[in-house]
Amino acid sequence: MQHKVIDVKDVVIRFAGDSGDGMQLTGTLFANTSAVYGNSLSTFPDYPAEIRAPKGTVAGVSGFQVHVGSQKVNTPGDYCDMLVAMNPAALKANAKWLKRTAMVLVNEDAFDDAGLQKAGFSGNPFEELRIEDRNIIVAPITKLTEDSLKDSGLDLPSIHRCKNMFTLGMACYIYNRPLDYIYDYLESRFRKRHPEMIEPNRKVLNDGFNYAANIQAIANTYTIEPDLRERGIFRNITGNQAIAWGFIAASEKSGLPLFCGSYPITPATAILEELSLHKNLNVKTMQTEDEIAGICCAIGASFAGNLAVTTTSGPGLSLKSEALGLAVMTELPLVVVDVQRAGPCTGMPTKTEQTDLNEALYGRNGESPLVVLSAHSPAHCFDAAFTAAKIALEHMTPVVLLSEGFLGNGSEPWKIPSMSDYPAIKPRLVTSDGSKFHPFERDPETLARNWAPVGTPGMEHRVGGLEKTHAGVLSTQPENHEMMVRERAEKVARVVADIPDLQIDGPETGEILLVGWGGTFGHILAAADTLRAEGKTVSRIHFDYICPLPKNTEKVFSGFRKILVCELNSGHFAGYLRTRFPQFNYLQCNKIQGQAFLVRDIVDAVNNIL
Amino acid sequence: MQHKVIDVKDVVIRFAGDSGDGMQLTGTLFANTSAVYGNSLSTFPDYPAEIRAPKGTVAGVSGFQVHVGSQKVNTPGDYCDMLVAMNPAALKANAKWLKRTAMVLVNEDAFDDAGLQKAGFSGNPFEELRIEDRNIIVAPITKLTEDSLKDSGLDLPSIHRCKNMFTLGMACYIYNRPLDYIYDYLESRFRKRHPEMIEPNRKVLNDGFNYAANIQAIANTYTIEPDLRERGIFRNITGNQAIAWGFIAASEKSGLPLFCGSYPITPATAILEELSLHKNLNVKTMQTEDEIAGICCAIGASFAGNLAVTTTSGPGLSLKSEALGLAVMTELPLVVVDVQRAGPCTGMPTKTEQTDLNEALYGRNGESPLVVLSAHSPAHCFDAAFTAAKIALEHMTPVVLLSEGFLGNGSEPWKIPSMSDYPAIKPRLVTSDGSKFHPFERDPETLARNWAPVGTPGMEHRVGGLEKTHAGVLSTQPENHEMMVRERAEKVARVVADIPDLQIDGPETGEILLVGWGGTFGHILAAADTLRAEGKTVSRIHFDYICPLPKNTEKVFSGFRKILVCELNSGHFAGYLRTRFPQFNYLQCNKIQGQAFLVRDIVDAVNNIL
Amino acid sequence: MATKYTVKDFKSDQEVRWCPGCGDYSVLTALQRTLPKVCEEQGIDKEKVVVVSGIGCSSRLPYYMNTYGFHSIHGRAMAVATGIKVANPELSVWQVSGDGDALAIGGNHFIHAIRRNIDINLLLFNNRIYGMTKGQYSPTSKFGAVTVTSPYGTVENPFNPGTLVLGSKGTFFARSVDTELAVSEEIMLAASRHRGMAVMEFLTNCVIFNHGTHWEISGREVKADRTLVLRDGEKMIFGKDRNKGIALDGWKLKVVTIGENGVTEDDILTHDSHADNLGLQMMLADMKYPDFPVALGVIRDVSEATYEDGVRTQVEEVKAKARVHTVDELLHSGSTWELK
Amino acid sequence: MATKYTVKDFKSDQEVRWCPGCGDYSVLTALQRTLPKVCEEQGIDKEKVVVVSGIGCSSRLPYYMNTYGFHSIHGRAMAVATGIKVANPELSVWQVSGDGDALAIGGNHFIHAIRRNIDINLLLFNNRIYGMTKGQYSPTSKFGAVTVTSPYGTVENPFNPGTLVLGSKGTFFARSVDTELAVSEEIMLAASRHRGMAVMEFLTNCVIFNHGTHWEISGREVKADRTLVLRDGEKMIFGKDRNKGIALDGWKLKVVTIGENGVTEDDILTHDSHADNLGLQMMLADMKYPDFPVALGVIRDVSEATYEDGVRTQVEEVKAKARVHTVDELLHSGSTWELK
Ligand SMILES: Cc1ncc(C[n+]2csc(CCOP(=O)(O)OP(=O)(O)O)c2C)c(N)n1
Ligand SMILES: Cc1ncc(C[n+]2csc(CCOP(=O)(O)OP(=O)(O)O)c2C)c(N)n1
Ligand code: SF4
Ligand code: SF4
Ligand SMILES: [Mg+2]
Ligand SMILES: [Mg+2]
Repeated sequence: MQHKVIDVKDVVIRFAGDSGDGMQLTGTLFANTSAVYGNSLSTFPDYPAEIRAPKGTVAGVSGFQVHVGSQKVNTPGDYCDMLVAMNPAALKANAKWLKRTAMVLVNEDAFDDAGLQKAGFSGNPFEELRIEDRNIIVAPITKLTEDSLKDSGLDLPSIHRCKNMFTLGMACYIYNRPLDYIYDYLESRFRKRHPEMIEPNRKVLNDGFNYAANIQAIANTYTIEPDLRERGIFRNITGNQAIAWGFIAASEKSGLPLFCGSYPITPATAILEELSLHKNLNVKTMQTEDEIAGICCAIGASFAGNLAVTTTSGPGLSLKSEALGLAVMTELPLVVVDVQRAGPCTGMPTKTEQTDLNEALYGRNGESPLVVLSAHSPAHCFDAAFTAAKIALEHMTPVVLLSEGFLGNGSEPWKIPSMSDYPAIKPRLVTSDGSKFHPFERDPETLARNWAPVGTPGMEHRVGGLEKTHAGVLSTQPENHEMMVRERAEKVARVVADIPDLQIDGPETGEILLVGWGGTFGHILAAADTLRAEGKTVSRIHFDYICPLPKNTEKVFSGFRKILVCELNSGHFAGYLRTRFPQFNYLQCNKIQGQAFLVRDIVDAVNNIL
Repeated sequence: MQHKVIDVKDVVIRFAGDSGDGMQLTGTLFANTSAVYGNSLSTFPDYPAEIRAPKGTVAGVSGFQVHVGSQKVNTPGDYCDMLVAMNPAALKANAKWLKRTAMVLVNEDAFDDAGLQKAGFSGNPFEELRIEDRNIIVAPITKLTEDSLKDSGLDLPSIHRCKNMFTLGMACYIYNRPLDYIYDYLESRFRKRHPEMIEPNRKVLNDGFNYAANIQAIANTYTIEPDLRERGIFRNITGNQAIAWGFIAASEKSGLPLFCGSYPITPATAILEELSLHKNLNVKTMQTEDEIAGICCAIGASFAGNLAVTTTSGPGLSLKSEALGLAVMTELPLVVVDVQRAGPCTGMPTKTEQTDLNEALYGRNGESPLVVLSAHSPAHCFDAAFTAAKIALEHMTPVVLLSEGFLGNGSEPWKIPSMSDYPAIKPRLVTSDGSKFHPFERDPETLARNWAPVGTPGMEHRVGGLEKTHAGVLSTQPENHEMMVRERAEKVARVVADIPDLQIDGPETGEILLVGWGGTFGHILAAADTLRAEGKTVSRIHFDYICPLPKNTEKVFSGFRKILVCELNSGHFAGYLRTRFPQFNYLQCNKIQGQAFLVRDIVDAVNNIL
Repeated sequence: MATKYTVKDFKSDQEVRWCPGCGDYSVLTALQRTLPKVCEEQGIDKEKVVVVSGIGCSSRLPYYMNTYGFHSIHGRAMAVATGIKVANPELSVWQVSGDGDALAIGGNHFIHAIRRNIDINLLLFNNRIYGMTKGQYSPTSKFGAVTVTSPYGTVENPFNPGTLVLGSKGTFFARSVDTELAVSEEIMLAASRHRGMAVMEFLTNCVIFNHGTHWEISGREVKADRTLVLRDGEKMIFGKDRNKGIALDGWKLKVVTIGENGVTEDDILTHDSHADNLGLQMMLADMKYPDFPVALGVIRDVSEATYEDGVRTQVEEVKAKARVHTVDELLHSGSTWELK
Repeated sequence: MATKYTVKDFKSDQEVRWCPGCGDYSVLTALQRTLPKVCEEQGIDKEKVVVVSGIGCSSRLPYYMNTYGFHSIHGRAMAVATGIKVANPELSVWQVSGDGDALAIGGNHFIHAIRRNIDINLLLFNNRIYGMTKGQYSPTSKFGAVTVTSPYGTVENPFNPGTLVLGSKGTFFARSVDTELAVSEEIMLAASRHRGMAVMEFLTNCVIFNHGTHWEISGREVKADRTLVLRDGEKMIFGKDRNKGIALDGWKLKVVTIGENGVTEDDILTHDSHADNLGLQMMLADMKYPDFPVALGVIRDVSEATYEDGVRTQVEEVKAKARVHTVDELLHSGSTWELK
């Protein structure tokens, strides 16, 4: 048999193993190697719910999927071309994601009786899973790693910890990845604290690479050409990191210190963690006693003139409901980030979902309008956070920014922007002109009020949760209340002036319009591409701005016979659109499994309709 | 001039004075006298926001309006036929509610310079208010009361406290009310603790009555014939009291002890207060440290087998959001009462509104379906609470029952029902059959699960906020999650089987259908009557069941060209209907002033449309 | 460069709307009298003063102060005040809360702010009742209290705010009564000097719903015998005849009478609020009538690092060491690559 | 008529999913070993036992117990447990919470349940870290703790759960370490006998995110010198050589060595958890290494009326006096009138 090198457009690879097997790192290194090589990519880490579920069990499997393409890649991929399974449990948990043509690389040494039993196999695992027909490569990875390092002087546990490098080496051979990036990584990772680990890891990596080159089982290798369109300096970024950085950017652009008051909660915690690393950039973070304190501290910080944010996930958003109403009533700038996870209640904390939209829109007592935005990809989280802060500060309103576990933990290469390309942020700060400050007098155009933080001389005033007049005096006068209710709503509605029009991907009129918001962006885009490749004509829009909706929303909708709203919930956005533009008929494509869409889900839904 | 006795169909009287003037009592006695006489009536207390606002100021005015009719009266009335103003501030605050033909009775002694100034008058108050043309009766009520009691041996403050009885006597003369009920009241009120107060109060009442009979200024008196249709034993009941009693009734019918865990909040506190009086009827009440503890204690009590409720108002409902999700997830029976007040945030606590509907429907993270009911009159609160408890217990679901300040504080005569006319309540309690208990296995028809409270032998199981299988085992399996999400939603949807069809008031098809829910019932009904009296054909439906909606909703809507949804918010119910039945066009009639509708508001809205 | 202020500078144009005779008035007065002194002594400009409250009758106080004010939501004043102080440590932050606001719904923020030792002065208006909502019992209502929600009497122990503060690692606790204006001003001044969280409990009278609840100790006739004003360096002597005092009895306290059983002034304890005597100060805070006089004045006032200082210092240290100073630098920090 | 149970009766069929080496295992074991004794001694049937938890690694415990269990929401276990106990005072209610669950988000319910003295046994797993969310600091993390949310160290004081309990008027507080199974069982049994809220703090090890945090006092080599197991009637003696002890020093405590400076065993304090010695017990609970040994065992166990008894008694009293016994009677009570 002769080795062939086949050029492919894209591949999906899933690394899976025990929580301790280092699969997140392996996947990340493979992804970064590809990124540096110039490929487009999208990744999806799939953690277990437990910190360390029992070794070798299905519950303890940790996975990392990466989709590498020579052209723009939009999702981590539905099914995989190659699965690396470091133990039987990893195979079991992931077999259903194999393409018909997939390659499966397993660590033979882990497939002993004990291992098979822990994963719940009674016989031949490949037969039980009905994947005997796949291209299965069985390699004694543990043993080979031991051999490779027998002279290294390392103890056995340390040697075993290197076996992921063997796997990575094999994967790099199979996909013709250069190893330089990984060498660099090993250097910088170990240089300071464990220089003795550099060489062994390097060696195992190379040995894995060479082993793959030598065995018969691997018939062909693949190349994925670099994407030649994109030029510039890149970095990887997760959604959570991007949100943190977006706020820091808004802080710089507005000239205001950043204050974040939050309580840890999966999958939002990393935003607080990231922010707390950057005190050097005028950032103060407070891990508060609970979510309510988080938002209330932020509101206090806002009253004192900081750019104030609070970050959380579903259950925390619920707890913040009452205080969000306080921000609505006091008309102070505030951004609340909700990195959605599967609910209801505690639900499935490590799983993704879009089921908090209704709560973001409606989850407060009384008439409590506020701005709702969403992020559509890990890198877009940066812009979304920046914009959320800008709107909050310029329109004096709380803003809820919806992200998702899928975005927060997911990462993508990001072409580093220059801050000079970002717009100025102009907080509505005022100083005394000698007259009495009326806190709720409004800008005639935007209806935003002015902001006189505590400490501004001559501007002493009181704010609070009770209804007030423009002058800031308590009032239960019926007409005043009605006026204030309407003004607060109208103020939010007028944010529309700052919102870009929807861009239609595809023709402006036609049979079907695909509609999405948030993290389903890539999947819907890929579905549209797939459908077009199948010869269908579809158009597509994606909403980053949910409340208010872009100006041209109605016009866009009116161009289509069918509107299909795709979302990871029971139809929140579709329901919201019905309340706003009841004249259109909205079809729905929903999934509530704590999982992202498969491109297939959307394609099938469209094909069912057309 | 000769006294004439004029028979009228109905009258609206508003008693207004300083918080300390006893106007709530005066109004209540007038109302009860009329009820006992056989009239139909509706009342509306209008408290100031402060406990004791400064004496004589507009902020400190306390009012009580009563609408008395010889036929069914549905609202407290828009404008009044008679205003009793115990001081200038009371006149000022209420002048706008006078009919053109209204009589105004003022206490001359309070209209001295100091009094006028405190109320902010600079000249003649009647001119300033442009009400010189009304029938103004100026009586030196303070002086007359002093005269009446100068031999009573009471000190001056005690004498002054009797002046409301003088006013009441006058009102009773003018409207030909018998005094017996008031005599009885004075007896029972003072017999035990202050028997020395019975006679003076009686005397002042009579003197007021006689004074009115003797003065020239009162040209005519009025009679309102008793409503001859209704027979039986009656009592007065406020909405809050009725909710408390409805729960006690459900407790008796279900055979379960009642547990109420609540935190005080206006205007819901009286429910907790009322319940805490009735420990004799198997009621336990806990005033918890906050609203979250209130609902969580209730959830705990439910797990232990009690009929569990928690009562609150808007800000408290917000705080309960997360825990409501826990009740959704654990599928435990629970009723949450929200006596709505004007929001957002703290808003205007003593004012009424219907602005929590969206929060009740949508205010939780994740897919959190639950049952939403509403009460439509003070007395209906009894049935609504009973039904809410019945649904919760029989369908194993949390139920949110929406009331309003207007209902909670308002009262109406209520024909006392017999508990034998109420249906049985059958909690889904189970005992062990020896097999392992699977807590989330469902009744095939209703999808309700079974209930094995702690202490049931052999049925040990675990519930909680994480997603589980039918067997009660933790699961993050995508298909299981989707199934459970759908089943929880379907379970709520199937409550529809227990819900009566909508009854149309008026023709089943036509030009316009008036739609309402909650405490706007009487106003919409009265508006429909008014419109019919004007020669228009209108139909009307009222929703007590909001989620799920009654079976025939769609059918009813389809009979009308125009659907006008009337509510005291920005259009929550209309929006909700758009998501459910997007095929219809919903017109809106909204008011957000912290005030009930005027019948006029609705009549005008309809006339604008027709 | 704080100007000299007078009481009037701190009065707003809003009419005070508490019930006539409400104990809250006198605490307001004490605050308005103390702030000019505080500002002068500590060089604070009026616009740096902010009064934060929750919800309740007492929480209406910010409207009556001509300073920045935040009338927040029930129970959350402590958190709002914390955010303000951390955002701008220059500010002089005063919080006003009722016993319900601070200790019922707000209990968690209360103990955490104390633990963090953030420099906020908290005026806790303890009328042992919910005034605003018309007379329900509160977490400080006496055992057995009959109220609208406890028609047959409560069955739960009240908090003693003092022991709760000390148990939460509080660095400052003081107590006064609405009727003791001078003591109130004294403890407010001490609180303003204290760096860190300063809790001041004011025993206030709710004339409408809990009239006279504190009179058994604060009534004009009895107060000399039933209260003890603690002052540093002074003996813990009280009583109409100034002949009673607090002495140590093993590891407990006892009331002794000078001249009886050979007791002399030397046996009486001398107060030291600045010493870190948790056990003793706990016992002093816990003294209850009828066994003991109730302690007024500053019970504990010890010095510890404040939270906002910690935050500020850390930010400065990190800044000093940092190599990244702009967002552009941040974006290019760490691992990047170039595609040409 | 409680049957005799064995450890196995309390083990559920669910696989325990804590990290290998997690300190939580041993507390689970202690509980499973203690419950059969409790049931036998106190005549409790297994179905009367309920374990309630919040959210956190430790809060997964109910799944591993073959009893009724409620894995509620973060911070609210105390409130859920309270509702269960009030609804049915017959039940034996055990609560499990982490330091974050009980003392961060759940702090308010914690202090109020203590104040009410409701009969719940709370197992507080104090690993001084948020385990479940992967290693953020908690309200018991040491000052300066470096964690993912405090990369430059925390700047806030930790709570001492013991002083917080005592400051909240707690009637029972005990402490153990995960490695001291016998002490753990001992305090669980004592807690089960105590009527009212019993808080047991377990110093547990989080091998992943806070490995060894308690070892400076509980390590095999040092524990004899750095911990002191308190037992009623026993002298407070500790140390490898059993020659160190706790003595009174004015109103403070001090460590003394028997045989040095004329110190004899008589100078050493004798423990009495049942005495109402708030000041002393506060100081004992507050003892910290390196100045003092950390106190283990039952520090305070005093008797007071319980909340659920109060509720029950009141209901009975009201029932006994009531003239209204049915809803029909209720509806006709008070003022009614008839229209004929
Ligand atoms: C979230 C929420 N729950 C309840 C209330 C109702 N409420 C307002 S003030 C108050 C308690 C007032 O008591 P306290 O704090 O002691 O203040 P006081 O009126 O006695 O000064 C309550 C329960 C509210 N406004 N918000
Ligand atoms: C309302 C809410 N906020 C935050 C979280 C996230 N969360 C889960 S467990 C936890 C803290 C766990 O720490 P601890 O209570 O000490 O338990 P441990 O894991 O250390 O045993 C947090 C913050 C949540 N589940 N719910
Ligand atoms: S109700 Fe009580 S606390 Fe409130 S203002 Fe009146 S007297 Fe003061
Ligand atoms: S993360 Fe820590 S606390 Fe959680 S199970 Fe693992 S060792 Fe235990
Ligand atoms: Mg109070
Ligand atoms: Mg912990």
